[in-house]
Amino acid sequence: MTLKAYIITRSLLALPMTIFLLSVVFIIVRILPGNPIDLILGPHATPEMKTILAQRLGLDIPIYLQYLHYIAGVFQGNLGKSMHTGIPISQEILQYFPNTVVLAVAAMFVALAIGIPLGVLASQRFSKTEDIIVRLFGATVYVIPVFWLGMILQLVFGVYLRIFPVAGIGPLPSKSLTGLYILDFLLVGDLQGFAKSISYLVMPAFTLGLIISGVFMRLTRTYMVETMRQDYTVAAVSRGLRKQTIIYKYALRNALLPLVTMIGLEIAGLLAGAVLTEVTFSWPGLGTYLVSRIGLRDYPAVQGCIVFFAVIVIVVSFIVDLTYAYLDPRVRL
Amino acid sequence: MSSRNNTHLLEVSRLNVEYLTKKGTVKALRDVTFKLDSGTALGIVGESGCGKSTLAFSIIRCIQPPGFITSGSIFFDGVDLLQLSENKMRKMRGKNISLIPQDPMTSLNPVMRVGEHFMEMIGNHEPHLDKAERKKRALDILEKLGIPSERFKDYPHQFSGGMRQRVMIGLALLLNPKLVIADEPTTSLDALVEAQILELIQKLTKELSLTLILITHNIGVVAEICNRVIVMYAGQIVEEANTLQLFDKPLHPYTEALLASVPNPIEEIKKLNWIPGSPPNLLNLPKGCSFYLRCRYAFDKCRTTEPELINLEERRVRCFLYERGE
Amino acid sequence: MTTSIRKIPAIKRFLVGDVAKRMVATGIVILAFIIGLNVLAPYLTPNKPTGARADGQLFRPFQEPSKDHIMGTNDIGLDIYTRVLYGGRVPLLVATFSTLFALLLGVPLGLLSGYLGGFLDKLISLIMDSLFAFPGLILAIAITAMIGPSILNTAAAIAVIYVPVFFRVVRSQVLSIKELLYVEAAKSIGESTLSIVFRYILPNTIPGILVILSMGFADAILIEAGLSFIGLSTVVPPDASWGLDVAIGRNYLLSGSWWIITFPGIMLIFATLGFSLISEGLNDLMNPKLSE
Amino acid sequence: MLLNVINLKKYFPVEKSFIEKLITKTKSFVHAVDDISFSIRKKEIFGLVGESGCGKSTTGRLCIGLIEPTDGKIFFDGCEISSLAKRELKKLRKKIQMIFQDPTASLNPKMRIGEAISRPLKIQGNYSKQEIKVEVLQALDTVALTPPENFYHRYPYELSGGQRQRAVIARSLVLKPEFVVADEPIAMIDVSVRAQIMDLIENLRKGRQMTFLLITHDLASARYLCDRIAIMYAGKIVEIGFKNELFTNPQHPYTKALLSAVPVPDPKHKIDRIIIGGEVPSLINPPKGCRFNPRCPYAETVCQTVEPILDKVGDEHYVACIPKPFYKK
Repeated sequence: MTLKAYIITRSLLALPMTIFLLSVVFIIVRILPGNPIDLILGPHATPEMKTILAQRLGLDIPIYLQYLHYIAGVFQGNLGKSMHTGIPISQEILQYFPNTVVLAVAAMFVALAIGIPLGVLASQRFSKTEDIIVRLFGATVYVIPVFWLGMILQLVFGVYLRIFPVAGIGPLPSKSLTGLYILDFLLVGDLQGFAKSISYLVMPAFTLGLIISGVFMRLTRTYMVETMRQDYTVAAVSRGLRKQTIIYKYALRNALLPLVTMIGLEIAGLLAGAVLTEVTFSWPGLGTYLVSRIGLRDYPAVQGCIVFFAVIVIVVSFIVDLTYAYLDPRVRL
Repeated sequence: MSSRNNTHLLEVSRLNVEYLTKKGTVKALRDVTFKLDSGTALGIVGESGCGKSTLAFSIIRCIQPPGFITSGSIFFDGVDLLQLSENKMRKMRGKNISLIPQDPMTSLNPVMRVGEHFMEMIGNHEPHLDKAERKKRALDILEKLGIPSERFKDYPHQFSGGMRQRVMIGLALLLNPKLVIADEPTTSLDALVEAQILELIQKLTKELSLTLILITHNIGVVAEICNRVIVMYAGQIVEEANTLQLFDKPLHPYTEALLASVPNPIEEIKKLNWIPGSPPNLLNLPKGCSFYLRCRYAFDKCRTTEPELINLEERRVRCFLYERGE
Repeated sequence: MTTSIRKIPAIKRFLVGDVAKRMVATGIVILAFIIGLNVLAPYLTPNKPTGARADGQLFRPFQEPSKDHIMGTNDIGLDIYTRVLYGGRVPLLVATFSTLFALLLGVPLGLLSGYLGGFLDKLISLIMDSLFAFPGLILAIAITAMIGPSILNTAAAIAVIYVPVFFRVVRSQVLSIKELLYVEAAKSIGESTLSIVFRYILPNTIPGILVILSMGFADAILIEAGLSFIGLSTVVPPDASWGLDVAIGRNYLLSGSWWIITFPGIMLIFATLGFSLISEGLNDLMNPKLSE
Repeated sequence: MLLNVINLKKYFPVEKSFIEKLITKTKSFVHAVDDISFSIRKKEIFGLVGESGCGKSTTGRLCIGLIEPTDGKIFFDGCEISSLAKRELKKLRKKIQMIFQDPTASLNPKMRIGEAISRPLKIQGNYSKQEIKVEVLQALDTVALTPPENFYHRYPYELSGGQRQRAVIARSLVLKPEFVVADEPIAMIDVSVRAQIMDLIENLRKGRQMTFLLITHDLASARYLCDRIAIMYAGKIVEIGFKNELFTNPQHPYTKALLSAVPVPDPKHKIDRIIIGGEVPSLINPPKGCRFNPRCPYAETVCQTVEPILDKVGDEHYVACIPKPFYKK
């Protein structure tokens, strides 16, 4: 298959995926037992109040029409208005989302920086003490609840040692240029502000990154152990190539191919972890937004948020698949 | 650094290799001892699991854990390979001793162009050569192997099996090594392509006057290419002889039975022999001769005592039948 | 002088290659310990998790760990040691139900889809892949937020995340087993489709299912705790649950009451570690490439 | 004739992605078996020889009704296999069985040997538990897995390669079939026990009057075991004949090359080898005319356009080659 055909196939697949996920969200919000109107108004509401709210939420029309309106709305970028603030939800999301991106990217960086080298180390010391230690470490970080780790770090580095701020995102730049505040600091030239905001970023990014790193560690190790035993690696050893060449050009380069796919799948884990991390560190991102709106019973906002996550996941996995196709000459052709 | 003067290119003595597995220690090679002169084409034959591939990988010191060389020496050109530092040994591989692997389909790095393999190999062992010179040498060898130079930029998956094995042979011969070890080089190829590759190996062996160790389970391939043969069974050498001698009059009961069990395509065979039972479990070797249970000549002593390799004129055999004075 | 000759020490011969088995064994021991604590809780502490001492009184709140309260007391004056002992019941129940739900749905779907192939397989796979790609916790949040948390509801929400995991693993195993010669041999002797699926394919997928099952337990415990943390707790205070207790402790973090979050958190980690060690070890045992 | 294969074809559709289906309208096929005909006599061991991918295994699977032919007919004892309904096919399994190449892979690792061998009986029904056990033990005994009680409760991994293949053969014997398709039965077995399996097949033919279709790439063992041999190349039969005629007087350039390519276990024998360049063609777009023409040293222009058909050149000796260079000599 040519890369072009691959891209087209993959993008055509993304569409039914999106529609399916949107439908899942719809089912969850509209069809599952637990009527939002009852949840919002509580047990003592009068029928009139219910009717008015149903009208406001667009719940008074037949269910299939609700579904069509909803799908059409999403494709037009219209996620409805918040019941709490009255502001269009898409607008609110776009305000919080860049902060989640900053956290997620930083955490991914931490995860890869910890996971891949340790995975390579473990594979090179296969079955030896280092390997076992790395594996236990990987198994342990995987099972630590991310919010618990965050709180312990807050206690140690925030409350007792006072090295990093306990929570929050820190000061924001004077001007918003790209939406990503951390880039804006650099663009504005405010290095002090940049340094300060990094100090706020360190703990949440490390918390989330460490948790995610366990997966990368394990996968890197597994794939490296496999590629180190492949005939082409053994043949390379028998040709007397340097150890570094063999590890990086033969084993790691081939191990990275499946790893790229896994990185794509881990985006989901990263976003899920980001919700909890954001809440823990009071980070004004999409996760905090979602959780606060759940507390406020702002159902349109909750729904919009989840739809947005779905779209992000589909877009990211699409990009990752293309990267894979580009990296593997057997697909590239 | 231990070294000594001798006339043999390769001198393996008392080589023992073990694999640690969950079920116990597998004795893959037991006291393997042989000498190889320059210009010889030595065939090492035996069934799967007899240790022939382990021997090939031991000589280039590429035994991966859980396998370990537990004792012995391998003198190559007067130097004991087992006493070299890893870095010195690495420089021997590919330059002085090279290996043609078994399965060409999987032996090239799938994400690297074929040409890169050659350039990298020269760059690694002869870093003083500049890029143009490297390329020239690579293209020279490709030409010798009948691979068109425009395929230099292709990826391995664009090559057929036969072409890939040519590439592997090219990589093995690129730096004019003194010893080439071919580990079942044609097992995974189809008959007509196998014929091409065997022809090519024979031609190059003559042209470049190579010293060759050919590992195979195919007795026909040995008969055709090699002038000396070692027969292995259960991790040991059971017989060594010139090819003509061996096929003419096999001494070891295993060799005899093995030769009698192989059908010959050019003559009508009335009856083939087969060896009852199966090779011993290397985890739990029986006392005495390891072929004892399957041997039609076995007597009491074979059960209790392990035979040594006995030197006869020009050949060796590990069997009590040939003990002098008995 | 260097040498590449290695004498293999006797101890190494003895210890070789059972890292995977030891991981599984350690996991089982940890789990047995945790489950034991939860079952034997009434005998290990005189106090009640939700109320009180024998005389119905609460303790003084915010006590640091001491001889009387080895893990301290919480914000309303309950003994944390007692709550830790009792607090595993809810997450373990939720995990059990959710993995069972997911198993019962995911495995048959995977078998069906993988063995039959064709359009049905493409459709189910697309649905499952979409679900799989979606961040599990967020899906669980959405579902529990809508249907309200309770042991069964939360378990169902978590099961939705794990159905595609079972599905994918079983399906990919079926796809590879289906191509194996023994399945073709079974066809050649006239085995029926049902018999092939249940006699030849299913038994060979079980090791893979076990790996996912134990991983599913670990993840379910973590997700239940995560839901508790953001206010979608399966039980309401003063009922005990590790996740809930950590969530409550967050409010008193800045005042330095470290013990409120630390002990239930450690229990959470221990329980999930037990399952994840089992999963990791089993994975090694079934993948001979990765073990020596 | 026990088995008659007439103009048999099997084309496998090439798996395409959704988008490729949109872009190109034409479907492409792997022409695995392309119009072959042969017959096998009762009590005969008929060899089907060729390199990997020549369609010989597909032919074997077609002959036992494991896959359906694209075109053509297969008659077993007068009844057409491909037209049979499922129930009739099940009855036919009593008479036709198959042995596969890899004994390790053809046994379910989670099923004990006794259970595996008893499955064919259980599927057919009409056997009591007692009978089944007796039959299974007897089958184990026939293949020299003795004492049979020892092997009955073992799992496949507890057996050696040769023993596993004998267990597989026992499974194919337990219904006392008339015809067995053996697909490379010795390819994955140690050299020293190969002859044992071959002898077992020979004894079954003699003792039980069984008929075999032996699929192999190994000419030497085909010569040892078979009565008649068909040589396949790229989905076609290029030559059929009695084995001695075929080995001493090969007609097709491919047969000739194949015979000369086999290494002979005799150092005194000097081979006059015919080296054929190139590799087996893709069966998606096989060469026009004779499939061997791009590699054939004797090819003429006519070979590029006209597809040769099997032509009688001697006593039951047929060859599909237009120039017939050797025959004319």
